[in-house]
Amino acid sequence: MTLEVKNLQCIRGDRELFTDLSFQLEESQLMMLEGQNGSGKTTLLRSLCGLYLQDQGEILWNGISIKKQDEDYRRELLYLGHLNGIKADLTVLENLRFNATLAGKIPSTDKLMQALDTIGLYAFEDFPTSQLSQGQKRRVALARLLISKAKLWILDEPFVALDIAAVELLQSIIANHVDNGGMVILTTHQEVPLTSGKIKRLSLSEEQDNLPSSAK
Amino acid sequence: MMSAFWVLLKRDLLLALRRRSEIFTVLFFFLIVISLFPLGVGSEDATLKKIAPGVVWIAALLASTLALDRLFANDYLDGTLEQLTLAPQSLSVMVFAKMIAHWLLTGLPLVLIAPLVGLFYHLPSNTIGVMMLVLLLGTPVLSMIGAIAAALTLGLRGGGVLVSLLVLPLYIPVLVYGAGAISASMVEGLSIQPYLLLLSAFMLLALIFSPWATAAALKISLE
Amino acid sequence: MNFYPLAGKLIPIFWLAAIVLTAIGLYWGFFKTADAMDNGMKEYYRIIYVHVASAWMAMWLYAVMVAWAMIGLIFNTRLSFMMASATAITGTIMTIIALVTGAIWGKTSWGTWWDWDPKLTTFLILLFVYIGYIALQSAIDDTRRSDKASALLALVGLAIVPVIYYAVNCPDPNQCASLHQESSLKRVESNILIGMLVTTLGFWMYSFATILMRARNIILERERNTSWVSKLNEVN
Amino acid sequence: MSEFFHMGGYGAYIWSAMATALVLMLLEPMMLVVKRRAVLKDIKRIKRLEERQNRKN
Repeated sequence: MTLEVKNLQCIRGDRELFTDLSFQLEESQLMMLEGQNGSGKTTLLRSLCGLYLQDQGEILWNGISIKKQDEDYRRELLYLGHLNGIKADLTVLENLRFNATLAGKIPSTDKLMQALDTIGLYAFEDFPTSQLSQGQKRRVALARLLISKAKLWILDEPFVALDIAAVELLQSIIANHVDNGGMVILTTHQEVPLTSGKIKRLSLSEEQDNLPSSAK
Repeated sequence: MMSAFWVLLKRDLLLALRRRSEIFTVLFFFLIVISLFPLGVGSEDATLKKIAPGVVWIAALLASTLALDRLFANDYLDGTLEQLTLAPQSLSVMVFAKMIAHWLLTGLPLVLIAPLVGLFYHLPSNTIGVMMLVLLLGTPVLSMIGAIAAALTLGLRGGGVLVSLLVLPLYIPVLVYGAGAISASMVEGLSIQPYLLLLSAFMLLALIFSPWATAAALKISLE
Repeated sequence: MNFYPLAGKLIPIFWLAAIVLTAIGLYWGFFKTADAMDNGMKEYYRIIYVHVASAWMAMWLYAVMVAWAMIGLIFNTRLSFMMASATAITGTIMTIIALVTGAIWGKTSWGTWWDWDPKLTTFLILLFVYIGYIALQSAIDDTRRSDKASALLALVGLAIVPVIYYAVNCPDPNQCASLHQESSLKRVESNILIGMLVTTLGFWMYSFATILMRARNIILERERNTSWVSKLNEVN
Repeated sequence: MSEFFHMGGYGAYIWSAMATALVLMLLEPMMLVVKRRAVLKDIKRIKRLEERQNRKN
């Protein structure tokens, strides 16, 4: 399985975020996306998910444009953005079960409880999410990674709001996914040590030409 | 695909159950508007009978517009909407589930409270029946047209007022025939069947086009 | 951007055509239709030239706007969205003219400024729809989103406005089957019709001119940071 | 001539209808010209800024 990006260009307002961007990602590869604030990291991730329509270029999954694959592509995809995507009025378990069902799997309660245990929310399953701390809420969102069958993980700043233990846990979850032939794209300043597989780096540093003339 | 539909419908109903007050605000808004008119227009029997059809529908339009705010706004703010659009399911189907949940929570209560309105406005019992029937046919159309506007104005400053501006003119056909049917039911010898047929036709059209248009609007708004 | 200089060349031509055609149409209408009064028309029929021309334009421009919006949504071309939003404001102004002249017509012929007759009511609602479009567009800061969102709204409006027209025309479906409104055009004398058609043509030209002017403004505003704009003669 | 403007007693109506149309249809292009001038002015400002930046480099 491959994700291939060809000559991608995204324009936000009258600003060209990036242009002529090409790369390829294979199984067991992890890509770190670097760049300052406003360099278009989030926009790139969102266009890889199909949430943002690029101005030019193509995004191919197994050689076919993701626009044509639609639901088939989204089945292979897991996206974790800045927002946790959990409902404050639901309990931890309800949130996790809902998210898993949406992804197309109806998981057993055992499996969900096990995931919560791994992510460090043991015995929290009946807590309303609104009563959790920021870090715990993030863990609820991250628990999706453990029950997901998706091949391609797209993670936008996944380490934000996590304590040291959780950072290490997430690092091992990501490394494990890459071990098992998964693909990961993430933006972070945190290094992810891998036991196998390959790390790629893509830098979206702005060149002078890309700056809008008013900002020069 | 159906499992996503049911699970989302169940989730939205469960969420509303945990915040019951929100269901009642819409219902009480409807009742307050209804009871303001006799105070402003006068409470003679003939006047009440004359204005009742229009008043019921205008109150229903306003209440349904008021409720639109919540249809997608919460999901948008906590990121679950983003996850919905990324789920490997048809977004139109999921949007449809949300519309049904929304109608069950904000439209159906209006239908059920209609007999009380009939008492307030001295309406004969067969008219009350007609009123419930046309509300049952018309309020889903309101929810479905409104959903498009709610999706288009997602996350905008002053979204609530803007939604009313966009959506109220589009509600006119439902208002005309919904109120017309109630009026006709109070006149001897007039058939209400054509009204019901037209309202059913609107519902059918809304069923076909609205989930699709709302899904498209959501994708635009989330870009 | 070949469109910008081309539009610049076309604008004066459209202005000239607009002035000439409108002048001819109104001249014809005012001076060559005296026989209309022999057939029972009163003097106030002369309002009809501007009224009908603006009313036709109000409807046609909505169709033009929807067409641009649709092209934009299908092919994702930015120029079509700009044309759609440029059309909206001219359409709104035409709707306002149609409403005001309609009200004046109403005062002369029915003795009241406003009558809830189907045509006037439809135009009032058309005005609301135009205003909704413009309001939505100006409420969204991101141009991409505002382009697409307002285009979708225009499409939804296209689907619902005919239904509204039907509802306003026939609020009582029990009687509609028998009520056949004959087209008002058929009753109009050919002489007056010529005046109306020529004036409408003049209004078309006016609309082209203002739409192109507005489209040029929108282009300049959105592309002000690009190099082709800074090379334009206008800024040197 | 005054007969023409009088129009059988309907002159006021007819001319006010014409005037409404005329005023609106003059106002619209005038606003467009004003807007165009403002945009052009802003473009010139951006350009000036750019040229100064280039001279510095």
